Amino acid sequence: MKKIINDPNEVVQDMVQGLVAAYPTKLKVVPDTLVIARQDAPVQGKVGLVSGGGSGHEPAHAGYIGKGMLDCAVAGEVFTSPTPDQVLEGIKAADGGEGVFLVIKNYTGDVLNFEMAAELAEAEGIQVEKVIVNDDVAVEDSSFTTGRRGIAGTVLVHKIAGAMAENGASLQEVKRVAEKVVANIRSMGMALTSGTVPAAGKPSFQLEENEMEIGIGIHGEPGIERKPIASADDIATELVERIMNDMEIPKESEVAVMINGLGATPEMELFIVNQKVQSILKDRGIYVFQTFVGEFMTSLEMAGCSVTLLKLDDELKSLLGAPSEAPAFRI
Amino acid sequence: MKKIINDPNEVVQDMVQGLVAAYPTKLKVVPDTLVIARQDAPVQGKVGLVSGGGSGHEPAHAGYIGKGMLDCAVAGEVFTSPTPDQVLEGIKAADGGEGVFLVIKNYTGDVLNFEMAAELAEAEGIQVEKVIVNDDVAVEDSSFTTGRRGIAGTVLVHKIAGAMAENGASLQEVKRVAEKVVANIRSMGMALTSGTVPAAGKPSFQLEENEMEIGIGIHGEPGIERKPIASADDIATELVERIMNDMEIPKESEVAVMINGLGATPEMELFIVNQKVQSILKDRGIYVFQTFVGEFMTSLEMAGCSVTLLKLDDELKSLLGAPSEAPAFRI
Amino acid sequence: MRLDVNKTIQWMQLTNEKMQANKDYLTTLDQPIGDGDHGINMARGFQEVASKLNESTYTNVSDVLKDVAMTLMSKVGGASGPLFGTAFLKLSTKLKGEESVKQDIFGTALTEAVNGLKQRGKAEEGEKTMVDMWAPIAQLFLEDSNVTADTLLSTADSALTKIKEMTATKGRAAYFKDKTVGHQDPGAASTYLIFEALAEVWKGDSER
Amino acid sequence: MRLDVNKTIQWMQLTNEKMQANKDYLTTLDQPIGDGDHGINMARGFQEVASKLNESTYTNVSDVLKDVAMTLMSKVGGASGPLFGTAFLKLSTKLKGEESVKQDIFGTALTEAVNGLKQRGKAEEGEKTMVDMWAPIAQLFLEDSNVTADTLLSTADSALTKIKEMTATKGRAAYFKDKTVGHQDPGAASTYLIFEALAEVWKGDSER
Ligand SMILES: Nc1ncnc2c1ncn2[C@@H]1O[C@H](COP(=O)(O)OP(=O)(O)O)[C@@H](O)[C@H]1O
Ligand SMILES: Nc1ncnc2c1ncn2[C@@H]1O[C@H](COP(=O)(O)OP(=O)(O)O)[C@@H](O)[C@H]1O
Ligand SMILES: [Mg+2]
Ligand SMILES: [Mg+2]
Ligand SMILES: [Mg+2]
Ligand SMILES: [Mg+2]
Repeated sequence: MKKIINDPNEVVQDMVQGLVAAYPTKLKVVPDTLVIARQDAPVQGKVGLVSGGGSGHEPAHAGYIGKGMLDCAVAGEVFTSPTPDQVLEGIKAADGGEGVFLVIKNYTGDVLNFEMAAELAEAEGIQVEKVIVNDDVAVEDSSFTTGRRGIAGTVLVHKIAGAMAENGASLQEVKRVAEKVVANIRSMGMALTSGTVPAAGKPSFQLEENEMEIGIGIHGEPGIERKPIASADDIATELVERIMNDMEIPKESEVAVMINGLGATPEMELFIVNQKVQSILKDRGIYVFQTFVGEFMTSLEMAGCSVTLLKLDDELKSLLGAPSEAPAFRI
Repeated sequence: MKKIINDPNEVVQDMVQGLVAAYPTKLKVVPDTLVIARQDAPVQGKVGLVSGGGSGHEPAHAGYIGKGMLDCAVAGEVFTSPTPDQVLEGIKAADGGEGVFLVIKNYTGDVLNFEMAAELAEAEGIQVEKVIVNDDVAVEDSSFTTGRRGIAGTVLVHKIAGAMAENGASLQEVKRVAEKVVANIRSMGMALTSGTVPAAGKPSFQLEENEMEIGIGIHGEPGIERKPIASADDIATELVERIMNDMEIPKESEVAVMINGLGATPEMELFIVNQKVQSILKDRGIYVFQTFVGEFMTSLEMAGCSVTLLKLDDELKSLLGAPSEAPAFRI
Repeated sequence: MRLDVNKTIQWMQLTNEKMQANKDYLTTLDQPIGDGDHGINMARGFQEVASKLNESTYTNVSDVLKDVAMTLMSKVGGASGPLFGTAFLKLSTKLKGEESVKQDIFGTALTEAVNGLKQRGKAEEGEKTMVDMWAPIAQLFLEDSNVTADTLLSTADSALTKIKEMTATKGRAAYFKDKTVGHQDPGAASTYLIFEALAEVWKGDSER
Repeated sequence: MRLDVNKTIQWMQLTNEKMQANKDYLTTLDQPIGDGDHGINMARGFQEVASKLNESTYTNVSDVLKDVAMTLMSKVGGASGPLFGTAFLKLSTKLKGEESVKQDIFGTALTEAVNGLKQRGKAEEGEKTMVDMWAPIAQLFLEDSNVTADTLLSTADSALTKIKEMTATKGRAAYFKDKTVGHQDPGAASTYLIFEALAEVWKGDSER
């Protein structure tokens, strides 16, 4: 394992300290927790926005804290969802009297811990609503199983729900718009290599020198298929087609595109993928309202990428384009 | 070689297409070149700012194009400086009548090609000035040799010279402030793994499973020492100390800090390094005006990081904090 | 068996020893069909449980189990943390007021725990989760009026054998679908350790 | 030897063949003490030179060499592109008006090329660069009134031997310091190919 760390069991603590030290005027840590909040949180009179989950997906989620996006992010151990008491601290830190909205990625652990925190918060008189993001089309969408995973699309839920909250919307309005995003967003990823959880010390899985995995999750969960590495154009085509088979995007629609790097993939390669994604959309008569290329939801040092498409209407467009002061998502 | 690319000989072309497709309202390509420019370039009445170099260092340099930073970036082949005719196209595209300023990293190839381009531009009646960035303290500073390399600190030269030009300063004033930055900026990097040039198909160098290299350059040029991997705290300490041995930073000074990822290093690790860098500076009574953590000057998918310190005065502080609309450097 | 404060504490301390001893084993189970953190999570959680019980004094079983529940809830994380937390919280609630817990009331409390687990995790029996270990044990205590350490162990053993052959449809393992058949469920394996500890405490009791 | 338009074109076409044949070899030289692109750069550049010369017609040596210079300048990149470009541009300038180039004027032109190189790259002799190949050859043409293909080759050979043992202090190789001793300089090796091609064109000439 080659990593620039101190104690592998303390990486999350060290990271949170280093994060807040980088943006001391923007962020603060809730004392004795791994909860990071806007310096001015709780913002009175505004719905509070809280997200979080296991660490190892940086800049998710603490990088998305700031005016126009999240109020708080709760950091769990690497790839392990945070506990309800920590999430409760996040909810309290975000509560400005208008209720708190939770953005949860659809993993059993995240859902359980955040839901329990919501119950605890409600017991303390804080109104809580939530949305569960499940944008990963690599997984069958069945109500009998765990269902689809939440991946990079989650960041656009933060963005749009955050803009709505910043506009002074009510908890119910924030929920409505967040659910609209979830209904219209789809993602799919692929990987060339595995990341290594620091405390585990060895890669989570193995891919052969000439192999890639299509549909992989951000913790290395299995995807759709392992096969020989294809060209960037073929990879982009497969990801986009699987997304569009799942969600119809009619001609003349407007979409947002996110090309997300999983950690070790150079930006050069993300732009090469973007080139093909844009040309496919153009060929299908779909308009691109805005494109995001970079690392938004990583998986430690996994090499690979994901593509996200979000179908937009006028409301979503204006919220997506609204200002954000989050360090990892400046608009 | 595991890469998401099409033809390894066409990666730069594909990347430039994908980049401009991502930001169609902000960037444009000068037809039949690998020169990327602000959509509104040349900006009349403003000194034009041009940088560039070999590709593989993304987001450097095209990500730094935008109001408040560069007007143009010239992309060479991977790790190969662009040719004078390409740089000349960049100079022409940036020339708004007040002259053009070149930010050049100190590598023989870059210096030669940019200087020849400057001569060609002057022959066409365009006034050209330049600064050569050599912030890498890993290399001996000797006028008898090639001298120090330009690495991540270059980005802060773009930022500050860009703000100066945007303020309407003259070519000589832009040069003065750029030289001030170069005089006060120092960097040093380290790596855990090598990147792979797509056309070469195999890693540029080899490090053992337990080995790191201190002082490595952004093309894998040799550094100061290969030795067993140390803790993040020890690495941060060594990088900062080597910088401070080279440039005195008295107590009560104000500095900007950049913690730069070389490509494959997770942001988590960069924040862990930042944590230690900030605490060393604090212990020495040095104030941090602003911190930048992320990937600013990469080396393909090299794992590793660099630390940059820039000593600030009031002028540099106000220019550093001025707005920038560059996609990879929003302020 | 009758569970009093001391026995309950012994039970939890022995469980902690088993979690530490089986940390790597549980993590290994969680690698092929999960994310390889279950042993780390359980060892961290029960370590904290042991410290908590050491530094406090208790007058009834319910309070012990409440502290176990709250500690697991706030230290384990992941899917298993809230689930074990819920199970122990239900035990604690149901056993409130009992100074020395008899078998029948323990069976009712375990049934409450199973209901709590199912509600929390939305898993039914047969989905290859810890539910498939808790449920048959609760049933044993409800239906057999004379449970012994040995019948407890043999019930747990046969549950383990069945679970291994199931296909996961809940939790992280569900993404691995058919590939889960033939692999043991880590949460069921850690639940097994909890009841193995109970049986051993119980045996030590009858041997005395 | 006398260099006319045809000979000059032959010289450059043969150089291109050599660059293609030695592409991997030159890159291999550039790996331990550089960044491993010299063969790729030179092969790309001379390929373009060959195409350019094929598709144009020339009436004098200077024009041929000017196109060579401009093509190398705009297609090679890196350190070597502007350097070879400068060298050939100086040759072109100095040979302007010469229909058939004699040895002495060729010597003067080469000396100009060396001066141009030095000025452009700020390298002196002895710094383990292509200058250490161009300079002794220019000197040979200046000082020996009867240069032959063989003296040209032997001068180039002995330069190569010396360069290998030098320590690089200019260009990318300078970062490798003492480690460059015993490694051949890639730019000197590609310059060798250029003059080897000249010698062979010349030999073919005298054999006819
Ligand atoms: N919905 C569920 N209901 C009951 N038990 C579950 C459920 N989901 C997961 N589990 C249990 O949790 C165990 C995994 O726990 P752990 O590895 O600690 O959490 P995570 O899956 O979040 O990494 C599984 O082996 C299974 O027994
Ligand atoms: N300052 C200099 N003066 C003369 N020749 C130089 C100088 N710097 C480098 N060279 C030559 O250029 C060669 C390297 O060329 P190349 O690999 O194509 O460029 P780069 O070093 O930019 O990758 C060296 O082998 C050396 O002969
Ligand atoms: Mg987990
Ligand atoms: Mg090069
Ligand atoms: Mg797990
Ligand atoms: Mg080279």
